[in-house]
Amino acid sequence: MAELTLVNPYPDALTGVEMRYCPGCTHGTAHRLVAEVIDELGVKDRTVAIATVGCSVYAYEYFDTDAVQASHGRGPAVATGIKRVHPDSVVFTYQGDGDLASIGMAEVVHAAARAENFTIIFINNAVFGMTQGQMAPTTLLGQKTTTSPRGRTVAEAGHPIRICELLDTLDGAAFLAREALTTPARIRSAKRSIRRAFETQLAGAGFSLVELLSICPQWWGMDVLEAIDHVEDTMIEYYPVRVFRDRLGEEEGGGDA
Amino acid sequence: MREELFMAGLGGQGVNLAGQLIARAGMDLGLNVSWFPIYDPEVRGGSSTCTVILTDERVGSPTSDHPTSMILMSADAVGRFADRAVEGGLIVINSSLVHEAPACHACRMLMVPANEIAVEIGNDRTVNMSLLGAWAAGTGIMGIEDIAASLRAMLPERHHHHMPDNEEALRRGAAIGRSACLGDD
Amino acid sequence: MPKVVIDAERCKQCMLCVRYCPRASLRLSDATTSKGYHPVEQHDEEACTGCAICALVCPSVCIEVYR
Amino acid sequence: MSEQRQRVLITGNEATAEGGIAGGCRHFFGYPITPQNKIPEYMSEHLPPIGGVYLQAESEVAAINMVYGAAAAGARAMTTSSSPGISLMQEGLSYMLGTELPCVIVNMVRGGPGLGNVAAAQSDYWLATRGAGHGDGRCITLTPYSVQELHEFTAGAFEIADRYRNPVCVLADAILASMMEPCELLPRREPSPPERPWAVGPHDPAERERNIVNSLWVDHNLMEAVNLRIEERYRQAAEEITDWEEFGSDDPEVVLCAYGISARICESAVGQAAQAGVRTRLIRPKTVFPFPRAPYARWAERVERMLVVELSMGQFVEDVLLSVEGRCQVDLLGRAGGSMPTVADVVERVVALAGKAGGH
Repeated sequence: MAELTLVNPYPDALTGVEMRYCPGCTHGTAHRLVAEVIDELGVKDRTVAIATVGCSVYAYEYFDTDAVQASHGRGPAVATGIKRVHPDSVVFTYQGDGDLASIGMAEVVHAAARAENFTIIFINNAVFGMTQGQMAPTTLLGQKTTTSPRGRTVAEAGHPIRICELLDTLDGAAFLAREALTTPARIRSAKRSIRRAFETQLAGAGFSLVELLSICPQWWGMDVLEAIDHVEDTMIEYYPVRVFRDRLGEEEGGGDA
Repeated sequence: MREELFMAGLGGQGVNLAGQLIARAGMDLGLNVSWFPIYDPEVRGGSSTCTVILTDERVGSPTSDHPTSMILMSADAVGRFADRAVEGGLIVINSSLVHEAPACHACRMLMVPANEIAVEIGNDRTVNMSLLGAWAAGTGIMGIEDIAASLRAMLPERHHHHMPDNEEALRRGAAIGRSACLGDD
Repeated sequence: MPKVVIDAERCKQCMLCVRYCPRASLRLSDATTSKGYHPVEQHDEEACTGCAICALVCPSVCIEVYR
Repeated sequence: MSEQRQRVLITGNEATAEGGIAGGCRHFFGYPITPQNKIPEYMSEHLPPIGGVYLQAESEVAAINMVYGAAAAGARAMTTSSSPGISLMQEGLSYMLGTELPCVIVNMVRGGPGLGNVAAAQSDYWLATRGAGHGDGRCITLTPYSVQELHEFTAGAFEIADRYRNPVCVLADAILASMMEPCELLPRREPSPPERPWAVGPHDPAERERNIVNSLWVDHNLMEAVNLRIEERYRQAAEEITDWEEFGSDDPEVVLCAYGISARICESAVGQAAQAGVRTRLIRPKTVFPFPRAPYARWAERVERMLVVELSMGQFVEDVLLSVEGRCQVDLLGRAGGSMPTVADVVERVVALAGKAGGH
């Protein structure tokens, strides 16, 4: 009988510390994908992770890289400072929808406009998780949260923000993609985009962001599998999953690999 | 020795540059100096002011409640500031724009037709220079060659062809300053 | 024969691996973890092809696949 | 033009910017606000040609966080602003205190509260010495009173920030920012900060463990330990860098207390009061956190009255009161909103106080 080999070794770029996320929370999946990409690209020793504020506030405990804890929304500004000091570092911020699309909207937009050469992993689960289920800028119309108890209405709270589409207007953005952490196929696709984003940074091509549609069973009031289906059936309709921009690919003269 | 020079005029008359020239010349003469623009909060709009302190002691306050000398380049400046001068102080006035000397009997007045002089020289940018020349002669703190030297130092190279006009304006102003001082004595 | 090793103590019973296993070889066990979850176990080792989809979808990063 | 100590006539803003460069700053992040715009302008002109980075942030909030990132990455980083912009930076400063990172910020204070005006004020004294956002930390705060000191203090601030791993605030005002004085320029120092074993960035894993720059300590014991460490550094700083200047009579009837631009006015008042027959002495702090308590305590034993002159309605006076501990009477001449007392105003108060003092 042939010797068995481990096909999915635990990522070197994760510390192994048990992640404090709710059952089924796709933060864990996102962390693993990012760590695998860091390993595959061999850049762990020059990577600086920017942890922000939200459920992933402890990201620096999970990623086995240098890390800086940023205040709410300011990850892209902190990343800018680091990158301007160490252009050869590999910097990524890990931000949720409250952090990035609400309080940190200015920082992300301007970082993209400046073509800052770092990567943003943007977790969009359409709700504020850590603060217990309040409405996010990406909360869908009709979605009930603890601060939209009758469901989000345009009259009260306006429209949900599509970050990729918004950033797609900026010339400084070099790679923009929206993926979903739901099915095996989509998770594989998400990893391809994350890798592409880091490759974009390594090529010095400019700003890269991968939006990952994620679940929050706790504050959506669903079990994990219902939440996965909710993304598939409802969320993707408003937030189409695709690569919006791949400047590296354009330069290589081909489409997305 | 402590000279507190206050200058006021219209935007574009070169008030601030003129003040910096005096400060620079003072520095080069080994004095302690300061130059400060717009200290009076009521100074707004098209007017500009600055205060230059020249002293052989500590400068202390860079502002002046009662200047020992003034260069007032517009009617508005005369109306607003002339009465602040210290008793026995010197007021240099641009008589091209100010037709009546202010009623400030305790001061020495130097009336300099700065705009006319500039027209005669054929260079509108020299208005502030004849006033500085008169001030230098009137106070005796520095010579016009000191002011010309600091102008040469502060003026970008590409404007150095204006130097002869400026030096001429300084001389004409100084001539007015000297004659008036002789008259006073 | 491929092998799936589940770190039961880290399993949070989210059921994603159970749902997506193409061979339906996984199920909840009767055991209870220190956090009170019933961890997933492989009940049909014969069916497993070692495709690692279970590990791909596992947010707790607690499944190892040997092949 | 290349001699070591060049003497030039420059504005306070330019002297500050050049001071930053002289102090080894090669990373500047800022956002325009009057009356300090000459600083970012100067940096944008002078930093890139010497391999430095000038970046105009989208806001003061972003600017201080860029400084935070650059400092975490080990650079000597700096930002400058004026009152409303400094308000916006409080959050970032608090994070830098919590992560024990060095940086230099300059506040050219203007009249307030609110949008205020662009005249000189000293009403950010509390913001500077008590502030730095939420939590139990403060900025080490330097108070230059001349263009020369703006230059030297800004340059020196980087050393202090490094030594105590704490943000250092250079607290000045709209007049010092815009006035010109002769300034002997320090040579531009190469950016060679001391070893920063805590900085993030590319590294050889054989040489160090990974670094985490973090201020989240859910365990209150760990959080308190950070505070105690910071507090110990403040105690050290109080011993090592507290600085002030005294000027005037050795046998004063009234002691004048002022810093920054107010001290300039008081310096003139010392002379004019003497002409009016009143002996005065000025105590002028060059650091206000740590605060020079000793000279105030010493003179409080020997005079009946002190007069505090500040461009605010009673902020600086509190530190004087804490220093004299009731041993003498402390009066306040405060002006606000960009207004300033004249030298004559100060002399008038001094003469009146001397009269009272003599009456006892």
